[in-house]
This record gives sequence, C-alpha cells and structure tokens, in this order.
Amino acid sequence: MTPSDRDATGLLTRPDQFVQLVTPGGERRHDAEYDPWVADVDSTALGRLYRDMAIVRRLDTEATALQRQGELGLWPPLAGQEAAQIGSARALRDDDFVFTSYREHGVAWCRGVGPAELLTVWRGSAASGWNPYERGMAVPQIIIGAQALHATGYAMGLAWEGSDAASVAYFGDGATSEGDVNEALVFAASFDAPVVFFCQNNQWAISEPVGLQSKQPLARRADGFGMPGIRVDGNDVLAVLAATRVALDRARRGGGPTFIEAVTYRIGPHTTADDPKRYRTDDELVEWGTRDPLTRVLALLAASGVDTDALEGEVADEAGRAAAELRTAVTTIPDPEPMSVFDHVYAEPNSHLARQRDHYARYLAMFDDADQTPASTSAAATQAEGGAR
Amino acid sequence: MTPSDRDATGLLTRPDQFVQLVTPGGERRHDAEYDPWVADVDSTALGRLYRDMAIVRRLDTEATALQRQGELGLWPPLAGQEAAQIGSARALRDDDFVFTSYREHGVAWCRGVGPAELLTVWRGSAASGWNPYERGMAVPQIIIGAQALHATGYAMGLAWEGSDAASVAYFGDGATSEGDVNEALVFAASFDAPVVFFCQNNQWAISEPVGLQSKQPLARRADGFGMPGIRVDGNDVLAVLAATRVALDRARRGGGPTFIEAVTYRIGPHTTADDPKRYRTDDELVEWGTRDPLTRVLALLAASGVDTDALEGEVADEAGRAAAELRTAVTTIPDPEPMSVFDHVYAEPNSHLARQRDHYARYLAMFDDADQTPASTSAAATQAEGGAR
Amino acid sequence: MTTLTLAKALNAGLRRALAGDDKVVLMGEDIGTLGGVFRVTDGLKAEFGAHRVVDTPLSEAGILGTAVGLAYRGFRPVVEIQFDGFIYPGFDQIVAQVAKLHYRSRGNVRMPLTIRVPFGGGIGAAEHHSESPEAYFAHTAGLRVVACSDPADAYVMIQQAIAGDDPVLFFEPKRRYHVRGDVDETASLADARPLGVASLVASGSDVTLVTYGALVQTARDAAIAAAEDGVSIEVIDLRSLAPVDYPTVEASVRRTGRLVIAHEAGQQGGVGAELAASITERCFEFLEAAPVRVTGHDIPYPPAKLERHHLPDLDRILDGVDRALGRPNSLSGVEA
Amino acid sequence: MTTLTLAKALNAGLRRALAGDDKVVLMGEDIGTLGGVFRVTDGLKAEFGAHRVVDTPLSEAGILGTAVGLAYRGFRPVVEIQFDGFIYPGFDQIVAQVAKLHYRSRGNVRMPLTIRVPFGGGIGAAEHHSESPEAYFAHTAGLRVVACSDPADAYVMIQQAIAGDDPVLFFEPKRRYHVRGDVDETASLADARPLGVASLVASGSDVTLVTYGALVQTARDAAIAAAEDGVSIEVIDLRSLAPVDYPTVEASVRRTGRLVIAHEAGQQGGVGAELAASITERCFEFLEAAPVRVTGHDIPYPPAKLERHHLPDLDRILDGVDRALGRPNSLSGVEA
Ligand SMILES: Cc1ncc(C[n+]2csc(CCOP(=O)(O)OP(=O)(O)O)c2C)c(N)n1
Ligand SMILES: Cc1ncc(C[n+]2csc(CCOP(=O)(O)OP(=O)(O)O)c2C)c(N)n1
Ligand SMILES: [Mg+2]
Ligand SMILES: [Mg+2]
Repeated sequence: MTPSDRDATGLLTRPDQFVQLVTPGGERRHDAEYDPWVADVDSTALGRLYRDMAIVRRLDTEATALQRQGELGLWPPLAGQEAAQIGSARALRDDDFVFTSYREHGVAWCRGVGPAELLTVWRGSAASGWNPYERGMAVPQIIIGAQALHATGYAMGLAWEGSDAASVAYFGDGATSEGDVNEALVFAASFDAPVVFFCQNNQWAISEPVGLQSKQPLARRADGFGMPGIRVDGNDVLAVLAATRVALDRARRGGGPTFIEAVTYRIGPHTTADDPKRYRTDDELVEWGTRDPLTRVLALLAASGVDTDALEGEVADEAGRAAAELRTAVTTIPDPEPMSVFDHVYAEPNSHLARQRDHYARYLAMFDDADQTPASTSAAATQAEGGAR
Repeated sequence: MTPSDRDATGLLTRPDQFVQLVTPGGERRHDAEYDPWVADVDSTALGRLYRDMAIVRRLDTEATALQRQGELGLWPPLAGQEAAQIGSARALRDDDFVFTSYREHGVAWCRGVGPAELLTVWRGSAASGWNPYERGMAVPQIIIGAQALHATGYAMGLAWEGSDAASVAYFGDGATSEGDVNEALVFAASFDAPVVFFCQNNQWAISEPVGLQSKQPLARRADGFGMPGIRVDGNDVLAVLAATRVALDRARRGGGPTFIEAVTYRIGPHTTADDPKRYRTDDELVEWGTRDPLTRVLALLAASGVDTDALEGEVADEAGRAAAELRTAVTTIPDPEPMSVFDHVYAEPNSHLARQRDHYARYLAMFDDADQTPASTSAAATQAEGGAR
Repeated sequence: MTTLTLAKALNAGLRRALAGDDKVVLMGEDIGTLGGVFRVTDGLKAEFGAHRVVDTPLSEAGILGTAVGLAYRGFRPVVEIQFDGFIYPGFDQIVAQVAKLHYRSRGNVRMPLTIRVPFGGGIGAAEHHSESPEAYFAHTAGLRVVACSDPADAYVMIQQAIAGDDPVLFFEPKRRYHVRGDVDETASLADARPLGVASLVASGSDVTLVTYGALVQTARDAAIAAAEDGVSIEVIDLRSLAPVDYPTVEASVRRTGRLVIAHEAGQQGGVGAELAASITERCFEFLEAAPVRVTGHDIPYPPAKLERHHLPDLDRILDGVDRALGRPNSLSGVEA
Repeated sequence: MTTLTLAKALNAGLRRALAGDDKVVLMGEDIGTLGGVFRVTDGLKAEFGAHRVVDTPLSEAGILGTAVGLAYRGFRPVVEIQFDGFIYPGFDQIVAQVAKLHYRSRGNVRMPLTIRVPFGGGIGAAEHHSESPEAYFAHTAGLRVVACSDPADAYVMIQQAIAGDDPVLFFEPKRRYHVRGDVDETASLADARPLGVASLVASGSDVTLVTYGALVQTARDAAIAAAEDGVSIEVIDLRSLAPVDYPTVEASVRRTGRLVIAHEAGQQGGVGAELAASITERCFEFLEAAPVRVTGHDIPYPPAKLERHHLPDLDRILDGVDRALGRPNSLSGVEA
C-alpha cells in the first residue's frame, strides 16, 4: 500500500479497493459476486435511479437556497452523496425501518417523506416532520451515532417477532469513533440482529478528515466484531444497490448484521453554517468532481443506447417541479402555537408540567387582556421594548 | 472452524489459534517470531516467573480467606490468571505506567504494591491503597473499561513529551463491549499512542460467557482499528512475556498501540460475593484445570534439569511468609478518622464543602461533649440505640 | 397476602408483567442465567425464555440504546442497571434519547422503558456500588422518577412503571432488598395507589419529614423515637420524585409548619433542594422555619468504613428535626 | 484595554494559558484547523502546534477519558465540548472519573481539567444545540462549575479555571459570543476577582436578582426597566455555580428581603432550586417572600420557533420580580 493509493483525505479509493460496478467514466465493470444482485436493473430501472438522484440533488440545492434566504434555520446538504443514499434506500422494502442521521434527505425521499415534512425540523417549526411509522423511517438523529443502537434494538425486536424485515442504521465516518456505534456492532453481532450498518464515509466530519478517525478503511472494522464488511464505491449507485441488497438478504435470512462502508464525498459545506474553505483544498473538490455519481449513470445509459438528453431534460423538469413544490411547502409549514411548547413531553398526564403549563398560560394571558395589564414593572418593560409579544 | 475448536465457553483455544511457547504439559514449543523475545529467559529467570505466580496465587488465596473471615469487605480473586498478569507485568520497565481494573493483584505485586496497600481498598478503609506515582500503577478502576481511555491519554502524553516509556491498559473480555474500550482503540490508533491494550479473556464477565460479548476472538478486533492484535495463551507465562515485550517494543519505537488478548480462565468466583455454580459447569473447571499456568512451568523446569521439588518448597515457604505478612498487614491498616470523609474531594479550598465539614464536626462534637448533650430528640434516639457512636 | 422480601416482591411484579404482556422484555447484565446479582430476576429466564429475559453484552449505552430501538418497535423494555454507579455510561441514551423521543417525534413514538436501578448505600460495598443518582434524572424533562421502599409498594409500583407509557427511572433501595413485608399478589393495579402519589406512613403534628427509598424505615424509626420525647413527626414516603405529589406534602406542611427532607444523595442540587424550594414557594406563609435538609455530604461516596459518617441515620434525622423545631443544642443554633 | 468579543476574549485567555504553561493542551472536535465551530480556538493550532491544540476523533467519552490520562501524566487539558447537548456521551468520564479521581487517589492524582461548554439557547439552533446542563455538574461532588457572562470575565476566568488544580466545568454563554467588551489583557491573574466569587453588577434595594451566563445582560436590562417604574433591583452575576458565593448573595438578600433567580435550564432541580433552598436556610428570618424562580420550562429544549416561549426574557424576569414583590397582577397573586 503506497501513499498514492490514498486520496487527499488519506483513505483508499482505488477502484480495486472497493466494490464498483460502474466506473466514474460510466463503464460497466463486471463483478461475479455482485452482478447477480442487480441483474434486474435494466436501463429503465437505472434511469429511475438517475431520476431519484437528480431530484434529490435539485431539492438539496433548493433547500440550501431557502436557508440562505432565511426560510430555514439550517440545512445540511447531501450534495455528492446521492448514489450512496438512493442506492441503499432503493434496496429497502416498505416494512423495513431506517434510522438516520441528519443528512439523509435522499433516504427520506425514497421513504416518501413529503417536502413540508422534510423541512419542518430545519425551519425550526417543530421537533420533527413526519410520523416514523408512516414512513418506516425514524426522525433524524443529531447525537452522532446514537441511532446505530436504535436500529440494532429495532432489529432485535424484528428477529424476536420472527419478521423477515430489517432495519438500517445510517451514520457517517466520524460517527464510527463514538462508543454507541461500536456497541451497536457488538449487540448486533451478539443477537444476530437483522440490521445493516450503512456508513457514508464522505471523507469529512465537519473539519476533520476521516484519517483522523481511522487509519483503516472503515469496512475493516466489521470483521473484528463478527460480521461481514463491504466497502463499496459510494458514488456508484448500482454498486451501492447491490451491496445493500446483499446485506438485506443476509439479514432477512437470519444471517445477522452487515457493515457497509460507502466511500463518497460531501461536496458542499457540513451545514449552511460551515465554511469548508477553512479546512480543505480546491484540488480535492476538483478530484472528487471527476467521480460524480450522476454523470457516470448518464454515460452508462448513453452507452446502452438511451437518449440521455431526453432523459436529462425530463428529469430536470420533474426536479424543477419538485423544487418548486419544496419552495411552496416551506411557507405552508405552520408556525407552532406558543402553548404547544408543552405538548408531548409526556405521553401521560404529568402534574408538574400541567402546573407549569397553567402558569405560563396565565402569564401569556396577561398580555392579551387589555383591562388587566401585566404587573407594573413588566408592563414598563413591554412598553420599553415596544410590546415584544 | 468446527464447534470442537471451541471450548465450553465458546471461544477458540486450540494451541494453533494463539501464541503458545509452553504447552500445558510443559513442553517448549518453538516459534520463530516470538522465541527471540524470550531468549534471555533461562531456567533461573523462568524460576523467578514461577515464584511470582506461586506467590500471587498464595496471596490471592489468603485474601479470599481474609474476606471469608470478615477482614475484607470483598475480594475479586485472580486465581487462574497468574501467567497473564505476571508475564505481562514482568515485561514492564519502572517508568512505564499501568492502568488496571480490580483483579490485577499480580500486576500490583510486580509493581511493588505492598500488602497493606493492596488490601486497603478491599477492606473499605480508604478510597485507594497506594500512590500511583510511586508504583507506576493507577489505583484500581471499577467502571468497566474506563481505564482504557486513561491509559491511552497517558500514552499520548508520553509521546508528546518524547518519552520512550509506555502505558498498559488491563481489562477483561466483558470490557470489550463498552464504548470506552473501543474509543480507546480509536484514539490510540489515531495518535500512535505507545499503549498496550492487555485484555485478559478469562472466559467470563460475572455470569456472562465471552461468547455473548463477541463471536470473534477478541484479538481480531484490533485490525479494524488499525493496530496489530496478538492472541496469546494467557496461561503460558513465557508466551505472555514475549507478546508483551513485542508490543512494548513497538510502542517505544513509535510504532503505536498493540492489542493483546490473553486467553485464560478465572478459576474462582467473580468476587467473593459471587456463586459461579449458578452459571457454569464443573466440566469446564476440570478442563481448564489441565491448563494450569503454574504446573506447566514446573514441568518445563524439571525437563531442563532444575530440582523443582526444591524450588517448589522454597517458593512455598516464601509464599507462606508473604501470606502471613498479608494477614498481619490487614490488621495494620488504620481505620479512617470520621472527619477524613471530607478529605481530598477538592485539591483547593472549597467554601461549600468547608461549611458542610464544619457542620458535621459540630454535629459529631455534640456526642463527645458530656455537658452539652445532643438536642433532646436525638439524645433520646442515641439512648434508644445504646449510643451508636 | 404473602410475605415476601422486597427483592422477591419485585421478582413477583416482574413475573406478572412478563406474563401479562408479551411485549415486556427484561434486559441487563447477568439478569438471565444468574438471575441478577441481587436475584431480582431469579427464575424469570427459565420461565419466559432468553428472548424475554435477555442477558446483554456489557455496555450500559448498548442496553439502553437497543432498548430505545425495541421501544420504537413496540416493545416495553425493562432495563436493569446493575448498580447505581454504572448508569453513567448510558446517560446520553437516557437523557438525549429515552427522555426526548416522545417530544421529538411529536407523540408518535412512545418510550415506555422502565430503568431499574438498585440505589443507595449502607451495604459496605466498593466504590460506585452505593450511589444515589436520582437528582440527575429528576432534573431531566421527559422522565418520571420513582423509588419504592417496601415489598408491597415494590410489587405494585414495578408493574405500574412497566404499564405506563412514559419512561420511568425505577430506584430500588438495595439495602432493603432482604426486608420482608406483606404483599397482596392478587390485588389489581387499577385499585392501587397511583404511581405518582405519595404515601403518609406516619401521622404527626409538629414537623413533616419527607423521604424515599431506604430512609423511609429510618424516618419511621425517627418518628417513634421522637414520640417518646413528645415530638410528633409526620412521615411521608415520596414514592414519586418526579413529578412530586405536592398536594400531599403541602397539606402536611400547612398543618405542621415545619419540613425536614432526608436523602442519601448529596445536598447540593439534590432532590431535597427542589422540594425545599417548591414547598417554600407554595407554603411560605405557613412555614415557621426554613425547610431542613438531612442528606449525604457533597463528596464522592466514601469507602465502606466511612459510610456511616456520610449517610443520614436516625440521629442525624432527629438532629434535623431539632433544627426544624429550633430546639436548643441543635445545629440550627449555630451561626454558620 | 482592548475591545474584544467574548469569543475573542476566550481566545486570548486560552492563548495566554498555552503560552504560560506547556502542560496546557487543548482538545476537542474541530478546534484545530477549523478553530472551533465558534472560532474560540481560532489560530491557536497554527501558533502552538498540533500537540498543543488537538483535533480529536469524534467521541466525547474518548476526549474526556484521554484527558484524564493526560492529567494523570501531569498535563492540564482544556477540553471543548462542541455544544452543551453533546456532553452526555462523556458524562461517565466526567462524573465517575474526572470528579472522583482526586478523592479516589487520596489526593495523589490531580485532575486540573477545564471542560469548556458553549451553553444556552436563543440562537435559533437545531436540537441539542441550546441546552443548559449545568445543574448535573453542580450536583456532582468533586467538580467546580462556573459560567462567564462578559468578555472581561471570560478572559480572566478561563485562565483561572485552567490554572486551578480542580476540574472545572466552564460554561460559555454562546449567544453572547459576539458581544464586545473591554478586556485588560495585561491584568495579572493574582489581582483578579477569584473564580469562586460572585459579582454585583447592579446595586438595588427592593429585590435581589441572581443569574449567570447569558441572562446577566437580560437581568441588567430588567434592572434598568424596573428602575423607571420605581423598583430597585440588585443584580448579582453568580459566576461560580458550585460552590456558590453565598456570602455575597446572603448579604444582598438580608438587605432586600426578596430573591429572584433566573436561569435558562429547567426549574425542577435546576441551580435555582439549590439557591432558593440554601438562601431560605441561611436567611429565613430576613425573607419577606419565598424566593422566586424564573426558568426555562421542564421540557426538552423546544424547536427554534418556540424558544422564545421557553427562555426567560425581560418580561418574564420582571414578572418574577413582581411576584417576589407581591405586586398586583403578577402570577404570585394566582392560587396554584
Ligand atoms: C455526540 C455529538 N458530538 C458532536 C456533534 C457535533 N457534530 C455534528 S455533525 C459532526 C460531524 C459528523 O461527521 P460524520 O459522522 O462523518 O457525518 P457527516 O456530517 O459527514 O455526514 C459533529 C462533530 C454531535 N452532533 N453529536
Ligand atoms: C460500567 C460498569 N458496568 C457494570 C459493572 C458491574 N461489573 C463488575 S465486573 C463485571 C464483569 C466484568 O467482566 P470482564 O470485563 O470480563 O472482567 P473480569 O471480571 O472477568 O476480570 C461487571 C458487569 C461495572 N463495574 N461497571
Ligand atoms: Mg462524514
Ligand atoms: Mg472476564
């Protein structure tokens, strides 16, 4: 292994070091082990994967713009990780259940999360945007790595029920350093849990290169925990689909967990609050630009005779409509009622919170009631501030 | 790998699955990689290792008896793990620093921890028994796995200072499931920390067999974290010494961490509060009895012409004296002064604690002062209880 | 009525919960084959199988995090933390996940976990085996925190905790595991005192003494000792530490005008602080003296030979009563 | 005097600590190359090198646990927790190790860690980015807990925390990172107000208002607004939450007879509970009303669009003052 096998961020990305079915140039590489798993993916199916990726890329751009325009508080862009997310999520059944981090908008798209549902939490309008049981997808997790254990527990439950569904834990390269992720590997192996650990190694954890988290390709972590590890070109949607199908199939058949490392790249900032120029070079961006997940699919489709200009056009239109819908949706997200701040803390009545709620309701009512003005000092303040409420 | 390669507790213990230099029968097995590391260990040196093991076994028996007699609150016996502890600790230099769990009495012996120092904490007389800086050994750690991070941080410090000393983290098989241990592997690899992770796989974590923690030999965990893993016969003192020397040498030369799994067995209960009959079979004990760490050394010494009867006799005498010393020492451990309960909470003056301390001193003084009896109700109670203090 | 130890009463309650709802699963270290280091789960694995009473790998975050996933799937996990001092590696999963997921999911995901914690000292144990971490959880929105003190309550409360849809930190007074008491194993949960309601364990008129867990017995003893001296103590077993049953405590303090709170945990920011502050807010006009706290010191739990100088005992509680009463020779007379 | 933002003042204080003692090392996620997500450590890695300002793997327990090991070796680690809500995965290392090792080792091992925590809300952030976990640490024996509120204090206090031999949880009011103030960069630490001493930021005679962190400014504003209405508020910036500087607070309450405590953290078991209980114990005869707490609700930190209904603001603090004064129309008149 020579330094030249490593890219700017220090990890191995030579094609022979991961599963790759489509080269960056769009050539179909044959792989005896993984080809059978995507034998059904004809041009039409591949076109659909392209469509998914193009749409989520467009939605992501739109959301970033919405954040810049003040419509969202924050947005963590997925740009660059479309293949990893679409390829894996399109391998799922409806009755599978996914636990993600905050960047998996592409996964959410595949799970049928609607535009308003997607943006709610980033707009700061509510604690979450969708009912997990309607989408087969947990609400996003911000504590790095915590969801890996949730996915494992969920899968243990599936196994104990005798279900052949599976769960998937999505997390990043940085997350592999958290205790929770490692403990999840321990539990999953111990209980043969039908869970897929899907690690998007996008080379960075905010400003920290993956080489700081691990000197080893992350997929190699798996073996020591007693499960297969697959390292896949995360910018190759076909390879990701194949690898995820392999892992899900194993899970369904009682074979236990699999760890997938999808080697990909975050093109944009960590979030809209981040300035990646402070920690990474343009060269790196240029290099990863040559490995774009979308262009290679178009090239492959073109080579197999598809009219990709037409496809691109159609999909661009559709993506544009989706983006417009997103833009509309954001304004339809209702602002929360003040008193809803107390909702759902508990599932059952709670005397302490009920009292606190009552107090606050009466406090707020002081401002409504013209006759009964707030107590003198606070009235003074309210005037001084121009009646903030 | 067939089930018969696994022993009762589910893990691989066939000789070819770990480094073994002396067979259970006392035969010297040659190993091109590890032999050079113990080339200096002649019969005299081996006799010294035997002596260490025999003494700590005797001390352990004595401490267990002291607990049964009410002199100690608790004792976690090391019986069975003598080779793992002596072989590893005898590889250390004085300026190395070890962080252990609660069972490493053999390591403490090698670090020069005295009998009263050793028993203090188990007698419940003080929070710890020795000054870590005098012994190059941290005070015992009860939170499973926490010390692995401490050893790693200490080693990072050593490296930053340019020292060629190393640190060692001792922990059990169960501990490998804790986040802390896995995070320690991450940090150690990332910072090339000169630390040796010495895992005594004694097959059990209280009542849980190691197979519940891992389906893989624990040493295989290492590779995925980016460090060498060595699986060694933990009942073979020579092999343990060799493996630890290899690891320490790597650490001293800037080669970073090593993970050693010493496959051994806890013969006694988890602690004197435990009843192992509830969870393991006699067969298992019988089987592990054939792999005793001491008998094989005697056999090897005998084969190399040493008068082992004499040696055994001498060492037994010495061990008897050490045990007698231990028995005497326990009664010399001073009972703590009541007010010392407030000592060392902070290194600097603390107004809150000072006040609480004052209050308690005055409270206690009420009981001393014949004229000024405690307040009436408490006086009544004191009488009722026969003056508890 | 059966006479059971507190540990056996919990065992009986767990058995009934397991039998009554197949979504109830027990998880923890050494709870299966061994039956738990205190034998609270003794026999349950044999009875219900390894998928209902689950020996887990050695990791508290792992146990709690997988329990969250199981709850997501509709299970009702009952987690045992082996000793109080071992809960902290799982703290993030409790505080950031278990406590917040119902809120985060806007009520869509329930977290009916019961987290059993043998707590408190007085058993001569090694470090981390005698702690009282309840205040951390009482300060955490989204959790309920309860403590049982006798076999009858233990039997009922553990079932109520499991049946409830909110996560419950369930503190068990480990030094009283072997104390016996009458338990009505036929009683229906519906008729039982609700989980959030305190219980008046001794009536009195001079001072209100509030406590929970192992100290309830000490408080009873204190009431008896004080009675001989003509002081009438009303003893309240709080049972629920979050939320606190203030109506019961308030009613008592309005009558007695004096409040003593006892707990083993340190004073600074302990459950007694909230209780003192809240009762002062609610009953200021009725208080004849400042509420008095009798607590462990603000120190790490000390070595066994010093624990009697840390834990509130009969004498210290009675001294607290004296202080609340402003009686001579008590510490209240000393200018701090 | 230089005019610096609070973030820059911390940066300057850290620089001075790094320059003054080569055993000081900074550790955390994104603190090196990036200079921290709030840029508090900006430029320090370039100046002092990667072994003094250390970007660590993404693991809070890992950072804190290795910092413990470094302290064992004689280093003085300064750990940054990126946001308040991310401290919990490291909770065990803080509570069971950092806080207890000096006690456990009978004074042989010092743990002079400084754990920097940007805390509090009001910045419109996502979940876990606006919490106020200080009470957990104030309840933990062995730790010191402080909070700075302005650039001048931030500059001095961070150096004091690092220089001290006890572990310090150092809370930084993140929504005030960008507020400017005068800082005397030449001042000697020896002359500065000690870390444990509170500061009287506004004198007054009717009511004592105690707070810390970001709310100190709100409290100052409240004092000004109330003055127009003829109410004289004395404002105390607590600075040290454990231990609390009671002499300062007591002296004030003995004069005013009324106490209002404000913090962003939830009420139940918050720092205000201890303060209310302790002041009631110490000043019962001087209190004309029960201490009033103005706090965040006991809820998980709400979504950004609701945070103004969670955080104490000027109005709510003034309402609290009214309640303490027993003024008409305030909530104190409402029977709960
Ligand atoms: C426990 C915890 N610590 C720190 C953070 C702050 N933080 C948010 S994202 C992030 C980096 C995550 O990197 P990675 O796991 O690679 O995921 P990516 O953002 O690249 O998708 C950090 C440190 C957090 N959210 N949770
Ligand atoms: C964090 C934590 N959880 C639980 C315990 C209780 N406990 C003490 S020893 C032990 C088993 C440890 O097993 P292992 O790591 O194999 O070490 P061994 O005792 O076999 O030497 C457990 C669960 C603890 N001390 N710390
Ligand atoms: Mg990443
Ligand atoms: Mg073990």
